[in-house]
Amino acid sequence: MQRHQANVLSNKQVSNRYWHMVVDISELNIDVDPGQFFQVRCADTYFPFLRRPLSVYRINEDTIEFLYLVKGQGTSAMTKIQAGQSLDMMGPVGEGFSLDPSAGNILLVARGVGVATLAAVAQAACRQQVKCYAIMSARSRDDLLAIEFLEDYGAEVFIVTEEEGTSDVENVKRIIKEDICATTVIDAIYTCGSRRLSKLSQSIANELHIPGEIALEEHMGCGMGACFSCVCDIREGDTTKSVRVCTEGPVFPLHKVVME
Amino acid sequence: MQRHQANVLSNKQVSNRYWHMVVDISELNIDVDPGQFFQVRCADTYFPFLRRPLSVYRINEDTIEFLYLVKGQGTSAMTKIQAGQSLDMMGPVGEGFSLDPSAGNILLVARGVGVATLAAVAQAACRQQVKCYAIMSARSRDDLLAIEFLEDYGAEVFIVTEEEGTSDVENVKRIIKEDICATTVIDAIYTCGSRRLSKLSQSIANELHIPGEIALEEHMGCGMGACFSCVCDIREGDTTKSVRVCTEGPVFPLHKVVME
Amino acid sequence: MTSRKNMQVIIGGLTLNNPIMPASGAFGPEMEQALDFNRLGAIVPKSITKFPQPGNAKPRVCETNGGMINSIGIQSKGIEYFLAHTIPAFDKFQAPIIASVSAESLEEFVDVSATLANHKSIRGLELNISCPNLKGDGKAFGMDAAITRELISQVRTVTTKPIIAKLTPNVTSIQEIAVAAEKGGADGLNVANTMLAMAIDVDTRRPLIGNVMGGFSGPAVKPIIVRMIYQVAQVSSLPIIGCGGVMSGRDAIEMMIAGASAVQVGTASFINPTALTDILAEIEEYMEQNEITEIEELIGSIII
Amino acid sequence: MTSRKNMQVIIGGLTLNNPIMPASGAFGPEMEQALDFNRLGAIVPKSITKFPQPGNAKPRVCETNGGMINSIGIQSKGIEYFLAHTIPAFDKFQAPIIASVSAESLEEFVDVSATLANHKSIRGLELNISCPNLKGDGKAFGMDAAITRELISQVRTVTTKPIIAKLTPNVTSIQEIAVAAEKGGADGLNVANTMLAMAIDVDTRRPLIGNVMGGFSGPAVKPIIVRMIYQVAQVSSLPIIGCGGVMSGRDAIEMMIAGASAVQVGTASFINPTALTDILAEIEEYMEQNEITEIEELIGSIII
Ligand SMILES: Cc1cc2nc3c(=O)[nH]c(=O)nc-3n(C[C@H](O)[C@H](O)[C@H](O)COP(=O)(O)OP(=O)(O)OC[C@H]3O[C@@H](n4cnc5c(N)ncnc54)[C@H](O)[C@@H]3O)c2cc1C
Ligand SMILES: Cc1cc2nc3c(=O)[nH]c(=O)nc-3n(C[C@H](O)[C@H](O)[C@H](O)COP(=O)(O)OP(=O)(O)OC[C@H]3O[C@@H](n4cnc5c(N)ncnc54)[C@H](O)[C@@H]3O)c2cc1C
Ligand SMILES: Cc1cc2nc3c(=O)[nH]c(=O)nc-3n(C[C@H](O)[C@H](O)[C@H](O)COP(=O)(O)O)c2cc1C
Ligand SMILES: Cc1cc2nc3c(=O)[nH]c(=O)nc-3n(C[C@H](O)[C@H](O)[C@H](O)COP(=O)(O)O)c2cc1C
Ligand code: FES
Ligand code: FES
Repeated sequence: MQRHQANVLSNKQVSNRYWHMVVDISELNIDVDPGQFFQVRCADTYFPFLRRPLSVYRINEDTIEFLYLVKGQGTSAMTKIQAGQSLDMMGPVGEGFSLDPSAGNILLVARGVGVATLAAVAQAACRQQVKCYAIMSARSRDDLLAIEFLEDYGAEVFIVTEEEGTSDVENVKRIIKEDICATTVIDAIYTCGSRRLSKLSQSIANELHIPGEIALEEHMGCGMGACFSCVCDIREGDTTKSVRVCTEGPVFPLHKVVME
Repeated sequence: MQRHQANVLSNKQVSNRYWHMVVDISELNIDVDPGQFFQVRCADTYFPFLRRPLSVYRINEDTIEFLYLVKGQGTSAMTKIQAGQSLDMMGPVGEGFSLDPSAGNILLVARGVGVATLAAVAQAACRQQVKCYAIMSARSRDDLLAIEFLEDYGAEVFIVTEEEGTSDVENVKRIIKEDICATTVIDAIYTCGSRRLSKLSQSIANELHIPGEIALEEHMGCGMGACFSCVCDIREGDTTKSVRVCTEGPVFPLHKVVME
Repeated sequence: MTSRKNMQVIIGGLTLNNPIMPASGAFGPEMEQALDFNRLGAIVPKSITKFPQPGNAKPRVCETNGGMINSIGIQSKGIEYFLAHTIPAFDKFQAPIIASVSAESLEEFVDVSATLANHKSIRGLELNISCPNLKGDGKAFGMDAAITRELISQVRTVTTKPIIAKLTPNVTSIQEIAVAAEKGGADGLNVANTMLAMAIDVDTRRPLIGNVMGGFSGPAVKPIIVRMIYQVAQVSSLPIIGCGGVMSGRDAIEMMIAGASAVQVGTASFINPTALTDILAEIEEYMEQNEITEIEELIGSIII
Repeated sequence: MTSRKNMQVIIGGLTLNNPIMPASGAFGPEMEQALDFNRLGAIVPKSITKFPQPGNAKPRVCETNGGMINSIGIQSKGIEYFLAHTIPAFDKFQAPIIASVSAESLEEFVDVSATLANHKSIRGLELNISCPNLKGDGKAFGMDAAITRELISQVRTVTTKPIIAKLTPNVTSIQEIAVAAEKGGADGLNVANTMLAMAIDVDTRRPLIGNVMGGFSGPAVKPIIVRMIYQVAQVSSLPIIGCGGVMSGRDAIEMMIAGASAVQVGTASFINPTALTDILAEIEEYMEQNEITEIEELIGSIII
């Protein structure tokens, strides 16, 4: 949980609402896992005041990448950062995804900017020669990002959007069950970005008796496990337990998460 | 007292502690007089929060120039503004200097950044073919700015500095009396930037029965005459009267000002 | 802006064309150069005292993170000058004038209020019972519920024009003071005046304000004021004027949602001289986007 | 840094190696990854309650201009877990541990304090009588002078270890509460906890904090806290721990000049995880530049 000043190599708008940033980590001496995140200082002012949590989207030898949705003050300010400037980021924070190298096929279920978190799983899966199937859900085609990256990683991508009327839970369920699981044995499910799709993923994982993982989002204060802003409940046997998303997560076993 | 977004043509460091900014006013439709100032927003954040008053240093056809000392938060932030960006400035504010076109010779007594305010007088004097004598006082030679500009305007410049041990009031008095007034009839005195030199100017103006003007500085809230942050006392016959430096000044008749 | 919007709000019987007005002390006739006064919901001049007063030691302002501290004191030319010059300067505009009164004693409050209320151009009174710059270590009338009630009920006897009590936020329970003001007969509550604050120059070890302490305003204080507006709205049925840290239309709307019927804008004008009318335009835009035609619908519309 | 500087300060009989310590609730064992705990003046864990408590509804934090609002509530694993796990985790460091106590009744305060004070590694108690997140619309024990005095005098009977009363800034007269705490037998005063505040999302019209209101911290509040430190220093001879909005060494020095003997740093660590030790280094640098060798010289050194 160190604070770093990383050199920004590029920061570009990639669609209507999304930006993409590449930072140099070659001098930082850090190991980053898929699912971990950084607490980013979006501007050198006291408004936005707090750091913003951003997952690592892609993890390369000398660089990491962020894919971010421009939502409010923080991410808007972040778009002002130019190549050559430095990014004040703290991390890597949290527990990332686990990927069983002996898995044959895995399924990613991402909604919206959730792809920013799951892309790193596809990347790791590709390296370990695990085949990825990916459901990518978004408002519109313009909001769908990283499809090509995922395909480069050998992922088979299924696109659903509101625009096309294909993103309802029933249809996603049908795709998973009929288009994917009918012909393929899925060994693990990974999800991020939508409560509805998380519930669906949870019930499918349960039904098929396969493990799954979910990356959660909560508003954060410290991002260091100190302040208990980011808690959520997870199941521990018969009871629930309060955990901090920033340090005990953001990735949790899918079956343990209590969907609110 | 309008707010303008002026295009910054250049913003450069000109000595150890001073910066110089040129902004384009060709589209603004404003008339600026020597001694008037602008309320400058040094950065687009809430810290620095307030605007900063800066005199116009030079007034050209299409541009105005600021000469500023980097002192605290505000002026430091101002150094970050780059050519091509815009400067949020409100003004021109206040009552400037008056210059009698029939004057033969005038004397400027400036200390430190006071030259930023008096240079515009020299510029106006030159245009009206009034001859300027100028005492320029500063900590060191490095802190002495605009000497060449003043000389270009035909001013005869006398330099005094702490560094050289020449800036004490007695010596300045000697220069004015022996080096300048012994051979020249001074028709008006203008001063800015030092309480000690203002007192001296006041007493010389008094002694020689010549008019004088002084540009005052006070901490400002609104810069629009509304808040009464910037008051000072001036003499009105036998009593004193409270005036606002921002709107009733910053330039006042030298003999009226109550030196604190 | 296409659809017709009703921006009118009512404060103690006074109908305002819109809810945006200047905060006392951060507004003056000079601002006409930058601002169209006819578009203001009301005009609130600097607090006036009975006799001329010199104001406080300098420096009178300093800045802090996201705000400023002032200790102008009530520099005033006295009520005679005020009626002869200040009121006429504002009278030509469409917006009703609400005169802000400051005084050092209860009697003086009554006295000044009576004189002001007699003037036909003065449509309402705002009693500044909260100025932290008076003698006595920042204490103010508005820090005591009993004194607040007594003061307002006495002023009530000398006028039927709307009385707005400007409360101080420097209290344990603003609700208690609000209720006292209501019982005393106030027609509206201003929530609130400045927070008492202080800053020190660590190089000189001297206070940055000549008067040592001063009133803290600006965006930094807004979350405290929003909380107080919400609290007061729970216990009082009087219309509330929100005041403290409004810089944008969204800030003003936030206060209205919390329970304010109108909003005063002070410090924002120092940063942006057209803040008052810009804020009004931003509110109209928000209403347009959210298909709100009656601004009153916003008041107290918080969803808990 | 060449000359030798004495950074020691004394708080109620406890000698600290330096005046900089974390603020309760904004610090935890996990921060060891970023920070050298041995360089802290003291260690102040999150407030502890007798029994486990779940904490408040979400969202628990939101940001404002120059600050943040939190309403964590005292999420706590209870005193047993605290003594079994939290204290040992901090015990290996050189800095003395000051335990922060929170409770819902006077009896519980006494009870928890007695148990904590019995633990040899706990060197002092900070009584959080000011948490605005308890039930009852943000009310706290520390809003009432008589209750404050009674509470502290009862805790006084169960321990001779230093007792620090953490005051709330949400009061009309912090001086009055400070004097009450002193009379009750406190050894030091923390000035202060968070300001009660609120923010509303104007798009949803809902509070940005699940619990509606919360505690406001960060640089925005500093001028209010500096004022209170100064006010308390005028009426009480107890050592003061300044707390609220310290982001830099100069902020900490400002509080010391106003009258604080030590300074707590909370929110700053969220922005900069090494804020605590960076601030210490900045103080040392200031002392070097100003040729100050004894940090105690700064305390209350304001020039009026
Ligand atoms: C572990 C984790 C990883 C994330 N990874 C990504 C990513 O890779 N790409 C991406 O675009 N977004 C990601 N998010 C969401 C991202 O943090 C928010 O979109 C961002 O903080 C919004 O900030 P803002 O100032 O633009 O919006 P505002 O709405 O103005 O933010 C106001 C406050 O709310 C918080 N907030 C708002 N939305 C969220 C949210 N969804 N989660 C947590 N805090 C929030 C902000 O941090 C800030 O404190 C992630 C969130 C978490 C918790
Ligand atoms: C009418 C007028 C014209 C001026 N013209 C020039 C000029 O042309 N060039 C130049 O370098 N300086 C000029 N000054 C001084 C300049 O305004 C201050 O140096 C500047 O405000 C300092 O801001 P800062 O944030 O860098 O310093 P800080 O010390 O951090 O400022 C803190 C606060 O104090 C105020 N302040 C500090 N010093 C002064 C001062 N001398 N006068 C008024 N307010 C002050 C600031 O405005 C700010 O509000 C002028 C001042 C006035 C009143
Ligand atoms: C320079 C200045 C002078 C003020 N003078 C007065 C005053 O005379 N009477 C009064 O009731 N309030 C006075 N105030 C307080 C404002 O009316 C307002 O309550 C406060 O500034 C908070 O609002 P803001 O954050 O929008 O500025 C003054 C504020 C400032 C900044
Ligand atoms: C997330 C958070 C949790 C807090 N929890 C506690 C607490 O448990 N007990 C307490 O006495 N103060 C608590 N506080 C208040 C801080 O200790 C401190 O008084 C306040 O934040 C002001 O200091 P700062 O501006 O340096 O953060 C908390 C503050 C924050 C931001
Ligand atoms: S953000 Fe502070 S504990 Fe997770
Ligand atoms: S700065 Fe406000 S009156 Fe001069």
